[in-house]
Amino acid sequence: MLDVKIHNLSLKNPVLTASGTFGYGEEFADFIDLNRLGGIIVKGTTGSHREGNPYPRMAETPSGMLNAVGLQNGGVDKFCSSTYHRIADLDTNVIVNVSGSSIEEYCETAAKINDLEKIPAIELNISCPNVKKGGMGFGTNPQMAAQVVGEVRKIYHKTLIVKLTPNVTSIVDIAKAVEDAGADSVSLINTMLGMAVDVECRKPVLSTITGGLSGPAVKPVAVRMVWQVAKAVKIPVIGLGGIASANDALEFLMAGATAVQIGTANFLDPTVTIKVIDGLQDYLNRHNIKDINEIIGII
Amino acid sequence: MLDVKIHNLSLKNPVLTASGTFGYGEEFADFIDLNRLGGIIVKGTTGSHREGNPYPRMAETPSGMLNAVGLQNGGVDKFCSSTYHRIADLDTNVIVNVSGSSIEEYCETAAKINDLEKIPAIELNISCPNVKKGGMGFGTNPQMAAQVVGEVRKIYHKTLIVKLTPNVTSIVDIAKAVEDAGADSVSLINTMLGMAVDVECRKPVLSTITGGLSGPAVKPVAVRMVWQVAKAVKIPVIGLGGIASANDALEFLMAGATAVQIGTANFLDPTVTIKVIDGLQDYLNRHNIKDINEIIGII
Amino acid sequence: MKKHIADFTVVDKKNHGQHYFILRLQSSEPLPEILPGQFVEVEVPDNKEVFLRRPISIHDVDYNDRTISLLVQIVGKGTATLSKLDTGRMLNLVFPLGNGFSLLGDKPLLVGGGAGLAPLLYTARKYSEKGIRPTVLLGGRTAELIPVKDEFKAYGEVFFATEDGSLGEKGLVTQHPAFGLSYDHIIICGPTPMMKAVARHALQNGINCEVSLENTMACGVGACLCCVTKTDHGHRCVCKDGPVFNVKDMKEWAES
Amino acid sequence: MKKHIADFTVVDKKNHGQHYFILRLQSSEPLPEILPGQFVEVEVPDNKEVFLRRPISIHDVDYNDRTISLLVQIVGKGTATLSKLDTGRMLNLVFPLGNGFSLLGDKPLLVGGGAGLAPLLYTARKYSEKGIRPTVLLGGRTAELIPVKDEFKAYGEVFFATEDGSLGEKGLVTQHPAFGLSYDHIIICGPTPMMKAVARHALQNGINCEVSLENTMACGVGACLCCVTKTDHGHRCVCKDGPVFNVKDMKEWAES
Ligand SMILES: Cc1cc2nc3c(=O)[nH]c(=O)nc-3n(C[C@H](O)[C@H](O)[C@H](O)COP(=O)(O)OP(=O)(O)OC[C@H]3O[C@@H](n4cnc5c(N)ncnc54)[C@H](O)[C@@H]3O)c2cc1C
Ligand SMILES: Cc1cc2nc3c(=O)[nH]c(=O)nc-3n(C[C@H](O)[C@H](O)[C@H](O)COP(=O)(O)OP(=O)(O)OC[C@H]3O[C@@H](n4cnc5c(N)ncnc54)[C@H](O)[C@@H]3O)c2cc1C
Ligand SMILES: Cc1cc2nc3c(=O)[nH]c(=O)nc-3n(C[C@H](O)[C@H](O)[C@H](O)COP(=O)(O)O)c2cc1C
Ligand SMILES: Cc1cc2nc3c(=O)[nH]c(=O)nc-3n(C[C@H](O)[C@H](O)[C@H](O)COP(=O)(O)O)c2cc1C
Ligand code: FES
Ligand code: FES
Repeated sequence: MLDVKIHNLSLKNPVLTASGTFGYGEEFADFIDLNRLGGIIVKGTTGSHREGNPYPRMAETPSGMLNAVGLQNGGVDKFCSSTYHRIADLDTNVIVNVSGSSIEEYCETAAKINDLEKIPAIELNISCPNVKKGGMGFGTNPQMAAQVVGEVRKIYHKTLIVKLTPNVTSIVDIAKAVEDAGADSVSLINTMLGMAVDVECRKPVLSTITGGLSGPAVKPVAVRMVWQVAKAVKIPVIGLGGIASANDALEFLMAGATAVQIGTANFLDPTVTIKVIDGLQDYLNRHNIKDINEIIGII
Repeated sequence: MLDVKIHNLSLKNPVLTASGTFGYGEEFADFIDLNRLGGIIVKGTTGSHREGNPYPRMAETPSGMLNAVGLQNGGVDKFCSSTYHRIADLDTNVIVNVSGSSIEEYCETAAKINDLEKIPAIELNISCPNVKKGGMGFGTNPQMAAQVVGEVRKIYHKTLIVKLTPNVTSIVDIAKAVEDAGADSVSLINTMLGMAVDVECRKPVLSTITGGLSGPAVKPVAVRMVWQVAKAVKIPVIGLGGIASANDALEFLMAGATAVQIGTANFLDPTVTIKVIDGLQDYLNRHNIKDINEIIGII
Repeated sequence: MKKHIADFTVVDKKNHGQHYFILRLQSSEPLPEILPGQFVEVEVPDNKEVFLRRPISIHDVDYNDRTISLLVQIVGKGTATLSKLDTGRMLNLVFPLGNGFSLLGDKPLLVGGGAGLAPLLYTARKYSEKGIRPTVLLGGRTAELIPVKDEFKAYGEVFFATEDGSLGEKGLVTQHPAFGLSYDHIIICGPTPMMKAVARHALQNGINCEVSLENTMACGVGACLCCVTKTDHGHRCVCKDGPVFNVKDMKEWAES
Repeated sequence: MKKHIADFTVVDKKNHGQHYFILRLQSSEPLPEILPGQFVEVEVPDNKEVFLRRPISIHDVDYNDRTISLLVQIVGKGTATLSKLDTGRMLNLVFPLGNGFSLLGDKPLLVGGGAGLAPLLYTARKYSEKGIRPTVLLGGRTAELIPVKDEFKAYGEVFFATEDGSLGEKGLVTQHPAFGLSYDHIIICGPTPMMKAVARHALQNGINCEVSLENTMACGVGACLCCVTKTDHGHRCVCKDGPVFNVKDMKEWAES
């Protein structure tokens, strides 16, 4: 049995897709049956349309990549009026990643998503390293993190997941602060701030100089943070960062994550999510485990 | 011309070996001519003998590894009375990495090394994630970092390099604090705190649960931090984290590092340091650059 | 168009000069319909330094044989690894990706240079299957850097322009006499300066014109937004909205 | 002993049952002297998931042929990759590493199981070159899991113990009649429970005895201190102070 619960959210399995790496799901519909997923977390959505950062936005790194997309998206109104209707009827949890530059923007966006019947949860992204204002700023300071979560909590009445940045001295302090401020769950990690240099051109690869590191390279840091946070908070933890196989997902689950997200690995293999789901079931079968919840947090 | 200067230290080239990955140099003497190196930073040395952490101490990760050695070493007195005499006459800079659990221990050790004529510098390790007391604790708090550096500065009169941990929200704050406290140079990064799970055994791979991540996986984070710190401080920066080729070293130099260290890559290829040195010279030749200092901090 | 992921077998590999090679890849399944100008995302095996797939245009297609050909220029670690694959090896492809050329016009001109030739062969063939013989104008610094030449002759009239005069006219493609003739559609794929020069010419002369762009990619399917190009209407994904763009939406780009 | 780094050519690969294979690797240079019980650190090519080298014992050496043989058990990704290498491939080795067995005694017993057989063949040969025929006692769950058998007969007297009785005596090596005979030196390499049982027997009976340990390694040369084992005198590196340890320094380990 692969079912897990994140607050009021029932997932048919603990495998979600990570925001910004899976579009709105539609991009992968040719490769997999989206209804098999535990959930889809769509691209970061902001109060209004955003063009994002200039190209180049991507650099390949050892077992990973840097991105500097900068929250390009059509804005919440376009999501509500158009994208929502195309994906709302999927038989999986469609969750909106809510991003912004100010508390007002977070709240406005969250309020609009709150009205969408078939969106059971939002993931509040207080951790994007690729925007100048707000973004990661909120996620690196417990007081600011608590403030934005507290305000959003007042107007958002379904499952509120808060996504944390790893670029901090103590992720536990931030996690506890957002738990106290009313988060129903935390997801971690967002990307790590990194940089790559094109030594032939003698300049940074990315237009923004620094960007967000993701992929298998960050997995050990992500597992460590999930383990630390899961021990420190009572709300369920969603783990991500570098997951590319069922074994990777199991590392997070055993470290204390109730569910996981898959991001960058979708680029390498657009069917990876299904392989991970099947691999988890295989593991349970092989080890004679009835319920995946038995191994969650076993460490 | 590959010569660079770190405070009073003249290096024949910007390539040093990273503490804890190159033993005392002797372990690599069969493979390379140690005298060709810009410098050798020996294993972390503490006030007294340390047994380190229990086995297992190592986990392989994507493009990297975790270690939990925990500063196993014979202690400063053994270093002074025995190891020192075996390596002091190398025609390169032999630098001692000084570690500890208290300000007193750091100072005692530094004072003893200060008396060793042929050791021109120490690297103060306020960033080891693998010891329970002290270690990384000092390196994650600007006040504590400044305090330990200030005290060591009083009794250590040669080149004082301070090694920083990447496990912080703002590496710039720490770097500025230790600069103000009298450091002659900063080196970064030490390992990132990470974790790996053996999913078949359902337990952590390392005896200490968490350990330090190193290798190419961490390079983008290290380059970013070097770039941030080099812009913020006036003292020279020594860059490390994942360097395995001349191109990798050039990324750090262009981002602002005056010299670099090579750690984990020595395990993959014990001759890598020489290849990097030769590769840097090739790059200069290919691009018609006379002096490597011309490209340091070019970004 | 449905996208697929499948293993192909390398059935042939041929070097074209020092810098180029053509891989012929066979599928065990019948191929879906592929448009000229579409591309594949190929997984690079064995090389520990390559993390992402690499986008490569579809150079030619043989539906009977179930083969796709790729014309690849060796520019870095991934393409070098592909150049060393033995026949018999498996390669995993995500395909067909992107929009492809529109095949408009009765008198089309195809302009290409370097690896940019890659998508033009299948394009020329598709025109000729429609009964239209396109004019093909291929350029490069020297003859050596035009990896595929005679193959185009089956489908259209072919001209060459080389900067050193080693093949065809001496000079740039835009200086070639054939370039000045009248066309009702231009397709370009090549180095950016070549594409911009041709695009400006088309815009000035009101000729419908398509360019195929090559930004670095992560996902190849429009999900990550890493590969955007600035169009006159904002950022668009090269992998999904492109790689083919009509220059009438790229005026700013053409002038920059 | 000077350590080297060099490329070897895979000149032969033979499967021994499902789980084991022997690679014969040839150097272009004359081999340095290699002690029985020493090991190599082999770079695993092609596999993107393998980062570090893998330590493998030297199974046999042919100085005339300049070849080293490795007996490898497929247990994970690195060993699986090695098992698929074609002959003709290059493999990079750091070698010879570690201390090796001492070859003491006039009446030695060599005990091995599984991949632990690997270093014993060259050890037996070295004894026989000294004019001593060691007793060799090989154990495993079934005959299939004893990958090398007859090869030992050239150098000494060979006995087998299998838990299912499919070869030699039924039972553990310590239950084999030959185990109880009198020896003045015991060498063991195999699964930890086997090594500890033999070590305890040797300690109890005052027989000089060496074990070869297998901890995970990063550097292989004593630099990183990742591979330590707890000895009665504190942590020692398996790669440099070992892999061979005298059980008189490992009493705590043997009892644990
Ligand atoms: C839609 C599309 C179609 C393409 N079709 C072809 C083709 O048919 N034949 C062909 O030879 N090449 C084609 N390319 C370019 C090809 O993708 C790159 O040359 C290849 O990815 C380089 O990989 P590498 O590992 O060899 O180079 P790297 O070692 O990664 O880098 C070497 C150089 O190539 C550049 N580069 C790296 N990745 C890309 C990328 N994804 N796109 C563009 N430049 C890159 C880098 O900036 C660097 O300067 C196409 C690109 C796109 C986007
Ligand atoms: C001195 C020494 C000599 C050895 N000699 C031989 C030999 O002659 N033949 C042989 O088949 N094996 C030998 N081994 C064991 C061999 O090194 C491991 O089986 C191999 O490294 C596993 O690599 P892998 O990638 O296949 O496994 P992985 O996929 O990395 O892991 C699979 C399993 O193997 C274990 N493992 C991984 N690395 C090591 C390691 N370095 N040492 C021990 N266990 C490990 C893991 O904990 C895991 O349980 C020796 C080990 C040492 C230390
Ligand atoms: C191209 C790209 C775009 C991303 N966009 C977003 C985003 O809009 N919102 C967000 O919260 N995280 C975003 N992320 C972060 C991922 O959701 C995820 O936290 C991170 O990539 C680590 O997981 P991974 O290693 O599995 O990719 C993005 C990541 C990538 C690679
Ligand atoms: C096995 C091992 C032991 C280490 N021991 C020390 C140490 O004693 N003192 C120290 O300052 N850093 C130590 N480090 C950290 C390295 O010096 C270096 O900062 C880190 O590994 C990043 O560089 P790399 O990616 O090139 O290895 C150790 C690293 C490894 C892998
Ligand atoms: S490469 Fe991901 S959107 Fe184009
Ligand atoms: S493996 Fe590095 S000291 Fe043994």
